Amino acid sequence: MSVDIVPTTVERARVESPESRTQRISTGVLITVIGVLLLWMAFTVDKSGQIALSDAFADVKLPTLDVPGTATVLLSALLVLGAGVGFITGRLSARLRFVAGVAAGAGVLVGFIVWAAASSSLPFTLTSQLNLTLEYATPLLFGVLSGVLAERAGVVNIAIEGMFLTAAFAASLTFSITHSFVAALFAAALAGVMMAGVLALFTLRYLVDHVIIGVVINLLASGLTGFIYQQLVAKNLAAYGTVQPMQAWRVPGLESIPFLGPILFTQKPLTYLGILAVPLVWFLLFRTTWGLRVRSVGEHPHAADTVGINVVWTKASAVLLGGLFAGLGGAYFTVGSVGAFQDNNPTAGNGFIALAAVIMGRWNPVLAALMALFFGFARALAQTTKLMQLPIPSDFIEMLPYLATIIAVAGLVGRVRAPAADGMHFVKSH
Amino acid sequence: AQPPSTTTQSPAASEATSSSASASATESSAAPTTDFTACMVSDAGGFDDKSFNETAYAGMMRAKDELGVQTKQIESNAEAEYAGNVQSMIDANCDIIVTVGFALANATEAAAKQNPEVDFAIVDYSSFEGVDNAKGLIFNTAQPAFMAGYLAAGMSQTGTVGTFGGAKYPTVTIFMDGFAQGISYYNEQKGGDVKLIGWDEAKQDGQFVGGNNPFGDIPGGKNTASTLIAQGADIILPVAGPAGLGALQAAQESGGKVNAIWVDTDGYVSAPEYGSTIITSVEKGMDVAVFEAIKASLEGSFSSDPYVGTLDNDGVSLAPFHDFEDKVSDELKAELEQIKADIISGTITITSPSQPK
Amino acid sequence: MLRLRGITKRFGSLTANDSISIEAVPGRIHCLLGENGAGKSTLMNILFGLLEPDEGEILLGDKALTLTNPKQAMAAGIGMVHQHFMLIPVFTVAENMVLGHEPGRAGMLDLASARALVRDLSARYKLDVDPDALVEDLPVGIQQRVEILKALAHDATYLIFDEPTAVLTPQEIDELMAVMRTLRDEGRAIIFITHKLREVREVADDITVIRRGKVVGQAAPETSEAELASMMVGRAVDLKVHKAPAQPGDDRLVVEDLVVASPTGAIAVDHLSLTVRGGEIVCIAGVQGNGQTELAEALLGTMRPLSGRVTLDGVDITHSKPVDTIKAGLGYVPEDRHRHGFVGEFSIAHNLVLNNLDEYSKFGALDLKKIRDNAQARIKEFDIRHGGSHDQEVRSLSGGNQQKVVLARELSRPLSLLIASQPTRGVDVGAIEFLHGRIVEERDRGTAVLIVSTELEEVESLADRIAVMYRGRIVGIVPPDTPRDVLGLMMAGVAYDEAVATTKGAPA
Amino acid sequence: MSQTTAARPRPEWVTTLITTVASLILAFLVSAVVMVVSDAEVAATWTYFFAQPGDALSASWDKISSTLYAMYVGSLGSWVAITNTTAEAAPLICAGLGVAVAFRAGLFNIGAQGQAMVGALSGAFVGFTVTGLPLAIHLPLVILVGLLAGAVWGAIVGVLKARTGAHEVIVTIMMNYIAANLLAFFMLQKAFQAPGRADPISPVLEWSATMPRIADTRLHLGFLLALLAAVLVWWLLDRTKFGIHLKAVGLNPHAAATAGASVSTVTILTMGLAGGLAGLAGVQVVTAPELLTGFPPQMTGTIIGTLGFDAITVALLGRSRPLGVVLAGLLFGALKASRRTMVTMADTPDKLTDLIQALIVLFVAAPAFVAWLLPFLRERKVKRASVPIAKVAEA
Ligand SMILES: Nc1ncnc2c1ncn2[C@@H]1O[C@H](COP(=O)(O)OP(=O)(O)OP(=O)(O)O)[C@@H](O)[C@H]1O
Ligand SMILES: Nc1ncnc2c1ncn2[C@@H]1O[C@H](COP(=O)(O)OP(=O)(O)OP(=O)(O)O)[C@@H](O)[C@H]1O
Ligand SMILES: [Mg+2]
Ligand SMILES: [Mg+2]
Repeated sequence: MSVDIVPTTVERARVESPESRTQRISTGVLITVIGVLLLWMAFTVDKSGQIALSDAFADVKLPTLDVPGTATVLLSALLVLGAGVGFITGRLSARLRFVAGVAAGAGVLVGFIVWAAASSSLPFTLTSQLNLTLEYATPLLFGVLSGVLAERAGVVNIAIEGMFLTAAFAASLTFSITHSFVAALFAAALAGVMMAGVLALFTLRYLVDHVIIGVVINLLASGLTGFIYQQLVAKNLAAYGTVQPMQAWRVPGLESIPFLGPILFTQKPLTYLGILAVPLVWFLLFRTTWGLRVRSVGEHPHAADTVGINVVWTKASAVLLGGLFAGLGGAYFTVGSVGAFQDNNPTAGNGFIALAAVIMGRWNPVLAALMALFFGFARALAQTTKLMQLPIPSDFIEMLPYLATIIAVAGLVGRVRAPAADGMHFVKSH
Repeated sequence: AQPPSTTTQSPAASEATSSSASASATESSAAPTTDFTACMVSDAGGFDDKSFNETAYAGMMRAKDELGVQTKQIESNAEAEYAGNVQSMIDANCDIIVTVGFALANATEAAAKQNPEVDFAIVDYSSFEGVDNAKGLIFNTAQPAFMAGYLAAGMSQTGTVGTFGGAKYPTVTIFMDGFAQGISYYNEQKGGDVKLIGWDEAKQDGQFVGGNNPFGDIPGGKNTASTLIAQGADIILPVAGPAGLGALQAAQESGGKVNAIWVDTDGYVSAPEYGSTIITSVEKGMDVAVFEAIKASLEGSFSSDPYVGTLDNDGVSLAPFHDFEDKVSDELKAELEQIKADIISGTITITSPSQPK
Repeated sequence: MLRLRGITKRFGSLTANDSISIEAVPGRIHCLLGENGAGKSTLMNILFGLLEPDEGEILLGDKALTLTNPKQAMAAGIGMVHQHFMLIPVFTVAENMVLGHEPGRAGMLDLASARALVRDLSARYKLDVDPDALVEDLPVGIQQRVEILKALAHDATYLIFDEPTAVLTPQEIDELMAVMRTLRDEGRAIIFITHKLREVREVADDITVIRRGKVVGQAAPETSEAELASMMVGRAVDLKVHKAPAQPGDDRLVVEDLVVASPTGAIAVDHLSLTVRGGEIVCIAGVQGNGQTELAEALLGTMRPLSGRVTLDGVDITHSKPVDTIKAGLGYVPEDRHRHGFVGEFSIAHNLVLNNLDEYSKFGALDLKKIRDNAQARIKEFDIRHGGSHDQEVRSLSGGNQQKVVLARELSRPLSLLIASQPTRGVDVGAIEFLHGRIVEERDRGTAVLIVSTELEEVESLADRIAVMYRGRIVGIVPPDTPRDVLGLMMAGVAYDEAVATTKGAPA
Repeated sequence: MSQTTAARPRPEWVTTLITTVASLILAFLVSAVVMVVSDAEVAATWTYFFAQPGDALSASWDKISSTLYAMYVGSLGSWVAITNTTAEAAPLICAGLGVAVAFRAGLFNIGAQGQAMVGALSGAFVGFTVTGLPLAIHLPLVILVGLLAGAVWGAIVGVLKARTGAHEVIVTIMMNYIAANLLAFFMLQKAFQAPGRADPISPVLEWSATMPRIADTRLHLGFLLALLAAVLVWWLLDRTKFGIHLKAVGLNPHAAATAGASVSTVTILTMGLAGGLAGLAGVQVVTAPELLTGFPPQMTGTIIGTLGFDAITVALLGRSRPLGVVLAGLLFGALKASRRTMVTMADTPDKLTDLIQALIVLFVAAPAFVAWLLPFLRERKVKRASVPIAKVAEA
């Protein structure tokens, strides 16, 4: 019997590679720059900031917090600066660095919000901010799940936008005819699945480039919905274009919890569904046989093939399930929030933002959902603070979510590793 | 870029416009009695914008029904299409071409100069100097908005009222200026302290839906209204076209705590599903102006003098209170009548940089 | 007994298998021999249900099997270790092991029993693996172990091993041979594919030789290596490299205390020092994954060293980018030619000048005529076999010819240092003869030559000095005539003296 | 003898040509079906098809033929119509080249929209603020400024990608939004507004900053510039070292790096180039004179329309090859030019062109699908002389 001299795993000294060093330092510089900015902002305010914990018309009124302006912003700035310097010097262990990152994030948020409140005669309305976050994030949550499912199976999904649009239209049309939310959601899901079917058919069966087919689906969705809207719906709005949007559903009992009730338990059914779908998809992907197979075909389809997995159908099933979620997300743009379909690009690029969240969330449903929430939060922050007459032109405040995203991907997320066979075609051959 | 104004479509008009919204050039089916053709070019919003393109369109439809003229129309999808679209209407042998929106001014002016035999009218833009076949149709909406401001200040329970616009265009901010001055006037007269959020008259800056599609973004309008409501505004004046519908939804969801004042047309008629939240509307009679321009052209009495809608000539007005008839006190009603008279007589002067000169 | 009868498989006009019949008998090891592209893997893929034959049948006992899917093959008691790893790098060993046959109820994944399965199997066959390790973190030898366990997981009676030894150390190969013998003695049938004739002679009970898709004969295990080689290729092959003794000149490449980390931060090259003189060939021997790749990339400049110093002819190139090291006279044949060697979609002509474009440009514009002339000359010189024109895409060439394109590019300009990693991997015997000759010629021109290879045969026949690398360090520098056992132990990290002592103590 | 000729496989370009033509025809056919089905009046005639088939057929035929005729009139029907097509095509070609160049380097540039916006804004600004220059100086200056602005906007993405690894798809999407907001902001600044107006609309560009045109047509210098840009891009990609490196980075970045190309430099320069081309497209939009007015449309916040997204389609249809982009740009330019007549002459919603565009790209991209739909296009089964090389993922 020979001696076992080969170690089972490679254990080698780990050091910081030049790549991660560059990454760490650029992150540090970025955080420091933001810290310096906050520091300067601290001295532009001369009064305290008011943070309202409940909306003006809430049933239960909570007190409005009075936060010292300069002091709080200054403190946040120092926190952020500390974290930035910590990154730059490289003195922090990996775990401490994570803590510092989180602290910097919190510092930026608190600092900015207090600065905004202190710069304005109006209070910062926290409840409304968080409510809006969910409002913006709901369709993104669904979109993100659609992206994660398809891409985990190795199919690049830039067609989320097209799925949204078709589903939004289908939901609006169906509701106008049937006056039933269930029917509308069903139609939306079906529309999403059909668009996903086109994606699956052309990438898996006809081996068309995933990006091309994605762009085509988006264009097709816009052409089809637009044309049918003009030909059919617009000619009889009463019959095909009247929708009473979904109302919030209060979770009995829980809705009266102060602060949390009006945020977490007074939402549209679709929002609850979106939030619940995230752990569901996580569970499907990481705790079921199907999920293991989906991930395997996205990483190494040939390996999956050699153990007898039907690669094409596994991929297709993931893409189609993704289509179902995208369909529900699409419904949010019409029956879920504002009513009838309007022929003016109602999905407004949300599909692309969902795609960005998928990448930022490293193809993990939970992380990607958090990114969707982050994005919703940033947009909500722009919305909430626009009203407060800050000394920044409102067009710049509106850039906030997009700038924040760029900073996040450039500074914090960096290089990400997609599923290894993402975008590749599978041809049975060995 | 799509100027102000809002929804609107009376049920009757909606019958008429039902075929409208198709982006199509429809030959009138209502047996035209003359071969006079009236034509219209929309701006980037399109005729189905439930907003001012659609209101202007309704004016042309009325001309079709009442005067028996033939009609044609074309939608613009982007700025770069304006000139070409106006050209295509000239090619279609129109007798009068109505262009909707300030952005079409240059194209309209050039077309008018090159085609002296055709009449032109442009909504939201004054007449061109030295061009005698083009008529500007403009509206001093600051006047009824002033009344609306006074009314809102008088009706507010919280002492805070709000407004927001689609985008910061003069045709939008003129409403907001008038509204703001109406509130100030109320505070002055009654020693009140009603606050306006969403528009800072002095800085000429405020709350706008913004984005790529400011007048069509209903969720944007709703969220904008929500932030105003969160700050305590209980009466909201959305000046954002269909995006303003979002504000009506937000008001409706408040369960009667928040109400709205609509603009452009009588919202109680054009958006009846939200009637219970609409106190009144600041009406901008684009349909009337367009109708009158077409009629004048048909009858040969067309002139290039600009049409300026005012309280005096009923080109702009404050709509009836409908469901709020009983909730507005008689005293307030009387004061509003007085204000109207004072504005017409010049006793009250409204200043707004966006006002037609 | 499992029999393949008259199997024919065509890919377009290429007949990969031409009416092949072989059988797998329980209790025997059947070796399949054949040069690259002979059709061995194709035949095995048919047997495993991955490909469907155009003609012929598969018989289990006397029942005909229709295999359209590996599932059916596995159900029939067939297991396979594939030539290329069929493992999912980001999955754990346990996940890889159960993929496709996951334990658990109602679609739930039961990882606990997957882990138990791994532990059971590794205890049973004495192949130790950690069920929770991520496959990508494992050295290739262990990954191969996982593959073997995967094939054994279903208690297969018929086992196919398609070139499992290509990535193993001599010790690991011995270990595998032992496992194979155990399996045979348990009464299983094994089909074993390898290019290493030594192994064939060691374990085979039956030998079948395939050439160009046809069975060309059977051989007994006692047949000599030279005989087997000529059966495979169809002509006599000279397996020896002929070269004069080296005439080493001045130090050209000097590496001092070099440290290189992989992007994940693992130290791949650990304070390594090495000198290569002009006119000599230094071979770096070692098991794949011991820092050879990183060393080569750091010398080229695609990886940034953390510390240390590299000079080429006295010029510091430690932090130079590839564009500069190439200008300084570095010729580089990468280990993974598909990934690093060429752009498959580019023509032969363009690939031949890819790293030397300035030479082939006039005022910023490419000199197409010069590029064409160069292509014609190189194609002739290196006997690059192509489908008709130098405009052909390189990806449509066979592996051996692709490698010739890369070598032709590097050897067609004056060099001070040639680094070649696995220069003949996957190249057929005839081409190896030629390429080795060219490398020796380059040495004789006074170029410093550094060869990285995991093939001991190649190392032995090319090297003037052998540097054995283990975990990022040079374990020792030894002469080319060092015994294989000693090299094998050194490749596992044992120092030279100790290795000599061990092999003396326990003669193999 | 004839037997052997029949067995010879078709040259590749013939196959490509056949499938492309078939795709175009199919796209129009499918659109025609959608047109008939969704038109309530025409669809109604089909409900009594069996009673009076003539009605359904003639109604459908009227609908289809009038639309096709209108499209012909709008895009090719007259000299002016043809120049309308070229005028619509010019910015599509430029922006399409921007997307295509990035594609060739393996970068998915969704940002042509934003790049064109900044190009248009800065070009227009120089066009209406700078006065008194002769055309020979002013116009090139406008073009240069717009091109540079677009290039900078694109290069930012390249730098972020090269330095931090930020995914270009995310960054370009975000840069589009930022450009739109910037544009909205600037259009509200006095310096950008027409004198005496507070509307977000710019002054008319100086005469000297307008593309010269052939009188009474829309054929202007910009179209020639677009063709020139295509030739330059072709030359750069196929005839220069940079082009080889760019394509190598797109096809196999590892091999490119090993061969001495700097992947980050190539990424930055390519995104700069892509942005510059999209910026040029933006300049085209704001400097191309209108038939009616003789001067370009005034700058506004949404003047770019959906140019940047159409550009992606153009690049995809053109297979990222300069010649392909020119042809695809002309085709889509013709479709765009025909929108107006479709509405005024045939009462067909102009959204139909979106549908046709999508279908064309779909069919062209999926030759296997077209062959399945139209089996007679398939080559007769012959033993191929050459082995087809399918792209097989290396295990
Ligand atoms: N899917 C396929 N399509 C076309 N040709 C193929 C395909 N698979 C294999 N071939 C070709 O068939 C021939 C036989 O290949 P095979 O992999 O069976 O060879 P092999 O004997 O296993 O060689 P090696 O020793 O290199 O592993 C080769 O020329 C190969 O290129
Ligand atoms: N998937 C495939 N499809 C079509 N033809 C192929 C395929 N793979 C290989 N070929 C063709 O088969 C022939 C042999 O290729 P192959 O790569 O197997 O050669 P080889 O000498 O065995 O090289 P290697 O040892 O690297 O596999 C070549 O002409 C090649 O073009
Ligand atoms: Mg082979
Ligand atoms: Mg093989």
